[in-house]
Amino acid sequence: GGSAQSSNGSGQTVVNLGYFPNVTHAVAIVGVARGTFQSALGSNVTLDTKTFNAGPALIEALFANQIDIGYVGPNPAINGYVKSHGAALRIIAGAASGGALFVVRPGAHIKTAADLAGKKLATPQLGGTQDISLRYYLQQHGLKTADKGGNVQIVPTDSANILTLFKQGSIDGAWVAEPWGTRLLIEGKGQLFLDERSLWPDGKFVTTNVVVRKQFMDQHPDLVSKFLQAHVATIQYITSNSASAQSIVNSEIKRITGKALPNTVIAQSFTNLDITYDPLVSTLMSSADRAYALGFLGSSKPELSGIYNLAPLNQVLTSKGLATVSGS
Amino acid sequence: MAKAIDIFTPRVSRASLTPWLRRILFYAALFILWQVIALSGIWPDYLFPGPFAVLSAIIAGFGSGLYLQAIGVSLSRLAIGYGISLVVGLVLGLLIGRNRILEETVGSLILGLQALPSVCWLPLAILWLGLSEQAIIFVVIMGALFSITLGVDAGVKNTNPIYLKAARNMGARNVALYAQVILPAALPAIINGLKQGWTFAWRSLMAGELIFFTLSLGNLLQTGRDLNDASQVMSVMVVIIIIGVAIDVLIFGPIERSVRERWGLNR
Amino acid sequence: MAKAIDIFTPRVSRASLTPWLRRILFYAALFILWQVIALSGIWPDYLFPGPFAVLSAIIAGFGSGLYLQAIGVSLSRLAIGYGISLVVGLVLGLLIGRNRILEETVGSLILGLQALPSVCWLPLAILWLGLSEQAIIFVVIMGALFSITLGVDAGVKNTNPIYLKAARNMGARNVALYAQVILPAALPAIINGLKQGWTFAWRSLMAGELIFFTLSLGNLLQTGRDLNDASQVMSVMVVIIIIGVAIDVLIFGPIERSVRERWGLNR
Amino acid sequence: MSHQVTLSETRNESGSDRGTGSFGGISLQIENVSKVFAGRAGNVEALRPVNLNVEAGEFVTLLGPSGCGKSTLLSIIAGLETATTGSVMADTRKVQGPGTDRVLLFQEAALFPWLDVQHNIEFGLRQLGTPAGERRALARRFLEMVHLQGFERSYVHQLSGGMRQRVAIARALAINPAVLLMDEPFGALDALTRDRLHAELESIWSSTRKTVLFVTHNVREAVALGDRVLVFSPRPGRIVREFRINLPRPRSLEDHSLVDESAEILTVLRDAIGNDELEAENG
Amino acid sequence: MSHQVTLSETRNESGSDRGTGSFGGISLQIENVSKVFAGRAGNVEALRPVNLNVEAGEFVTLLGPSGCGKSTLLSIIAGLETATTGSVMADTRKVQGPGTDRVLLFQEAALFPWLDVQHNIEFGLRQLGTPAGERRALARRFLEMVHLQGFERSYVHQLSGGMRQRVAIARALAINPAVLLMDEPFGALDALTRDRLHAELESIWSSTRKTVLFVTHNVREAVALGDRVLVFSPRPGRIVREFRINLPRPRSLEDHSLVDESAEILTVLRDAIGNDELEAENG
Ligand SMILES: Nc1ncnc2c1ncn2[C@@H]1O[C@H](COP(=O)(O)OP(=O)(O)OP(=O)(O)O)[C@@H](O)[C@H]1O
Ligand SMILES: Nc1ncnc2c1ncn2[C@@H]1O[C@H](COP(=O)(O)OP(=O)(O)OP(=O)(O)O)[C@@H](O)[C@H]1O
Ligand SMILES: [Mg+2]
Ligand SMILES: [Mg+2]
Repeated sequence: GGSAQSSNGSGQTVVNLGYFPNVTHAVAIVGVARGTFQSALGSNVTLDTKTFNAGPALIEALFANQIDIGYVGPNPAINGYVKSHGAALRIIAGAASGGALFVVRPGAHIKTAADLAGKKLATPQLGGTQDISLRYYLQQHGLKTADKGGNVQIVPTDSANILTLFKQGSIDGAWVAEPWGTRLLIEGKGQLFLDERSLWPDGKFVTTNVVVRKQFMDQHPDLVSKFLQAHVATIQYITSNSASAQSIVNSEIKRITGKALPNTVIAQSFTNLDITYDPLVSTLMSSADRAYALGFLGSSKPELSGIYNLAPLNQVLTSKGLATVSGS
Repeated sequence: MAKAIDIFTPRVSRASLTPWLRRILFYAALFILWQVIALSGIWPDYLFPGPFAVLSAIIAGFGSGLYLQAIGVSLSRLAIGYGISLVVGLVLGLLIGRNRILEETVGSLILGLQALPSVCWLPLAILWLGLSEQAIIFVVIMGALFSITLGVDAGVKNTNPIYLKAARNMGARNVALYAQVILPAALPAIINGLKQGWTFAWRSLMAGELIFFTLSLGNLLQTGRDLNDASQVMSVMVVIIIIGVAIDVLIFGPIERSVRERWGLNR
Repeated sequence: MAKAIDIFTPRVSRASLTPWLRRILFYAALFILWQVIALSGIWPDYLFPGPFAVLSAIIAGFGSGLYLQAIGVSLSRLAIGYGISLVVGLVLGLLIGRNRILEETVGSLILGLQALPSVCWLPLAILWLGLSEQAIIFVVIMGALFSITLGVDAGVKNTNPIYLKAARNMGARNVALYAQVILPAALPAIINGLKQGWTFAWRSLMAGELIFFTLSLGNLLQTGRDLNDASQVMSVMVVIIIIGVAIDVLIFGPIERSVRERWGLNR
Repeated sequence: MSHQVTLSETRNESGSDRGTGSFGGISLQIENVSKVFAGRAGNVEALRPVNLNVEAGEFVTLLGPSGCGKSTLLSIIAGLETATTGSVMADTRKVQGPGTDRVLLFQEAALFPWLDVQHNIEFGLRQLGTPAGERRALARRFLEMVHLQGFERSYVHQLSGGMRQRVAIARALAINPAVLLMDEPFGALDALTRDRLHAELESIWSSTRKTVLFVTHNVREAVALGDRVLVFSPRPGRIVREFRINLPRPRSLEDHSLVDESAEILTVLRDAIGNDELEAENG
Repeated sequence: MSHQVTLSETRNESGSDRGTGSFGGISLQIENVSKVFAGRAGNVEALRPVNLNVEAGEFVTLLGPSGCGKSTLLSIIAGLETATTGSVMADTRKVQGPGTDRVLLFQEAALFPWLDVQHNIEFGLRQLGTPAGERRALARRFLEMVHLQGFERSYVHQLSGGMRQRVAIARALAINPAVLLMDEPFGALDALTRDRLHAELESIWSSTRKTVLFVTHNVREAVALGDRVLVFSPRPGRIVREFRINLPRPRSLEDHSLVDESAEILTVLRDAIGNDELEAENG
């Protein structure tokens, strides 16, 4: 593997990139597959990629100087920032928005929020993005969860289990991220209750961020800029070549995991998702606020003001003649 | 004939103090070493927290009542799952150890089954038992059962055949033969199988408790990982180790010592 | 004196055929049972695939070269990790088994350490060894090492002390004492420790291979789970079980038999 | 083979109906029993076909060189080892496995290390379903017989070699079987203890009329205890001579006619072994 | 205590410098050695303080009732068991642990089940660093001595009781120690084999002048082999009588003066034990 100090024996600088073989990480997948990152970084830089199946593992590796740049969801990014007291990482861009669906079982007869009373609902992880969204949504609609004395039961269990339970009829609905939302709809024959995008202003909320190891950013600001150029270029490519991007994503998933997803799942997931470099700062902040209000982020409100460093991104955007993104 | 037993020399009870002293010194040394490494700053504290950070996490965990509750939940699952594994594993091991046909068929599968990671059993647990306590306990059983079976089987097979001959010669048969001869003859070896099974049970419990979220050590550990909270991960690790050491000192240790005492294996 | 050895009766080689027949019948019966359950429709096939679905997943896996490659990668990690655990575990177990101070200090920790699930070691593996093969192997070692140590320790402690006395009486000391007496005397019991360690190594490997994605059995299993692909999960399970059975039949079985033959423990 | 097997045909072939009382011995018919052990590098022939009829209530002692198959023969009679050829009939039933009518007192004491002395002695009684109180009383009686009072709660490793042998004797006698198969039971005992146990054994035997097969290396012991003394050849073992001992009981080891008879048997024994060796060296 | 310990003070107290040759025996001074075993329900006093000086090259035989502490004493001299009180000096050095100058032949054969007969015999030689070829030759010689040719590759469980004992004898003799501590080595052997091994042992002893301590229950054996015969009391063991045997060697077990001497010792033995018991019953 690549080494911490980003330099291998032959004087080559190494950039360690981490991401998941997952549709929400389409930018990383396509950028790597098309060689966009490598060519932007230049020939005296080696791009070393590592793929993970969960955010905490990626943050762990970043903490251990094994990852320089990574694609992760907002929750692991916040945790990494908070736990390291701001020392370990910065968010430097967004990568995806949306892609979270609340799917219900037809037999459960859930038409309105009020119908959720007395139901059993699943989320992929206690205190995770979808879990917070569901709990906030219930709160907004005057429903109480079982652990707070109410009658809505929330079962946090991993996404694969959710699909099994959904098929079995053991749960009435689930708030999950892509591609699981689509799989619940297709394989689980579920009904879309709501697309989380409908709850956010402009239908946008952050799903994937680009984080960078703080130390790496301080040492190699130039490489970070070059990487972001490629990042933005890849996003432009995906938005204008959706079909080929989808097939690249699926063949990369197959290459990495040994197993491709059904093309329909990929295609439908893509429509539920927006690929964007905008980190949608305000949505991350309000999601964090909600999590805190629900009692998930500890006893004192986390200080997240320094988590972003969007200057390099805005520089790149400016140089490309694009609108800059907002830091708040 | 003179009386066989007298009280010629006083029993030495002082000797049992030194081991404890040594143990305490050892753990103190470990603690200090840990602290030195933590202070050296080789690794940032959010990756490798020092003992005081972990200690305060433990104290906070117990203070809030969270840990005690989690330990209670986890230990009770462990007790049920391990208890069932113990009984079934003993019977299965005794049978496989003595019956050639069972050995050649079921016995040949055991090593392969035991090698399966707990995650393999999760989907089946959910399928068969739903999101329930039973599903978690099922995973614990699938973790410990075959390990105990392996241990009992080996213990039975390695027993000196003279005991069996002597017992059959004196009319021991069937259940009596198993309960009064095969089992006690293999006991010193079986205890090791029980210890191995115990550690398997723990590991499987930690996997099984991830089937769905309930307050438990498995989920505290997982939450710690999910939140990249190294102190919480380490504090759960320390709790598991302490429970392991306590079980060894309070249960397995005395049983081993008393068995070895009988057999004359204690030095 | 008459010659001690003659060839009065022919050796029976036919006897070794029947066990195989029994085994084949047993596995055939399992296969049929599985198929019957699958066909009965109690559980939908996407949750509980039948043997043919799994078989075709296996054939597809091997056909694409994926499985063979993954097995190669996983087995080589296992071999290295288990090999290291074996050597270190043997030495550690022998020392703890014989040295009271080591037993009271390090020995008291072993059961607790072995109970720690592999996920606990993942962060430390990454911290100390990076995202590397070594990190995965480290996890395997932390899985198998203490199990082997436990087994060796128990084997040593349960050895009849007369052998040790006889050996010391004849001048055996230090390394010779360990290599020529303590180890072979405990061997029948140690082999069980090695089997337990082997299954721990597998389970830990499956966890360790999740540190990062590489083509391996661990990731095939995880991918199967992540994709809710029951046939893939089961096909990896079957592969693991087959490897386990093969190792038992090809390696542990013959060693056990030859050791028991010497000791006169075979019935 | 220069020495013919000279079995004196004085047996009561129909003696199997005798001793049907709860204590009485039973007859044994050993027909053509041979034993070959399969080994790694070939087979070891332990017993050449042995034919032997033992009357119910008879006391037969077995003498023979080390390794000639005496223990193997007792094991086969006990049903713990299967014969390569031939069969053993106990009373009128074929021996298929162990039974409490035939109890073997092993050459090595074979006590259970997980039980204390008391429970070792009680073991056989427990299998027979003897009530606990009676078991305890019986165990106490036999413990006293072998002079081990005070060691009830000791474990095997806390006993001396001779003490272990005595516990094993007590354990076997407590079962009170019809046939006692004793493999060098007094080998590790001092002269005095042995004398006493000779007397005890003889009194038990004379009052219960058990059938006893008794292996020993002590020729005078064989003569003192046996109705018949059988002498085995070196391995592969077969019976080369048989002596009927008609001395009056109780016999003393120091008795002159006993010493003379013993000396005679010893000569035969030496001769048999010596000749056999010569043969082996020549052939 | 009515019987006084009547040790005849005929020892050569300064004999420890004798026999410094490579084969020669060494002297042993056993001073005040006692042993108490701590048990579950109390302690067992195995040996009352024993005092005994053995000259270099002396052959001392030990007689005593079962369980009187003979094996315990040999173990202490071998350095395998620690004395509760007292000390043992071998030559001029205090015994602190086992050493190849003193080899104990255990009462139970204590062979290694994981080694075949050949390697069992070679074990001690291997520890001494004897080259493989020489080891093999020596093992072969001692195997022949105990008449076990052909069983080189057999494992322990494939041997009869007497054969095991003989392998153990070969294993101990192969080491060729200065002091041989033999615990009932011939107990499970037939008369003939025993006679032969007596002769072998005596010839080894007379050519190498080893110091031998030899435990037996056979009084005539004790007299036939020993320069001195020590008689122990019942447990707790102490030396109650000592006999110096001045019969010419080689001695035969059937020799008349030997038989007479044996009878005398037997009487003493009986007396000692009997009286002791009487005391226990009265006290
Ligand atoms: N399990 C076995 N496997 C192979 N050979 C065996 C086995 N048991 C006994 N033998 C062989 O059979 C022969 C007879 O053994 P057995 O124990 O019957 O002799 P024995 O007459 O009782 O001798 P001893 O007086 O020394 O006890 C010996 O040569 C021995 O090596
Ligand atoms: N490890 C032990 N623990 C407790 N008591 C023991 C132990 N070893 C021996 N003893 C006791 O010490 C006494 C002497 O035993 P020892 O073996 O020395 O007798 P011995 O003279 O060799 O007898 P034998 O002629 O029967 O072999 C016995 O009463 C025995 O019970
Ligand atoms: Mg025998
Ligand atoms: Mg003894």
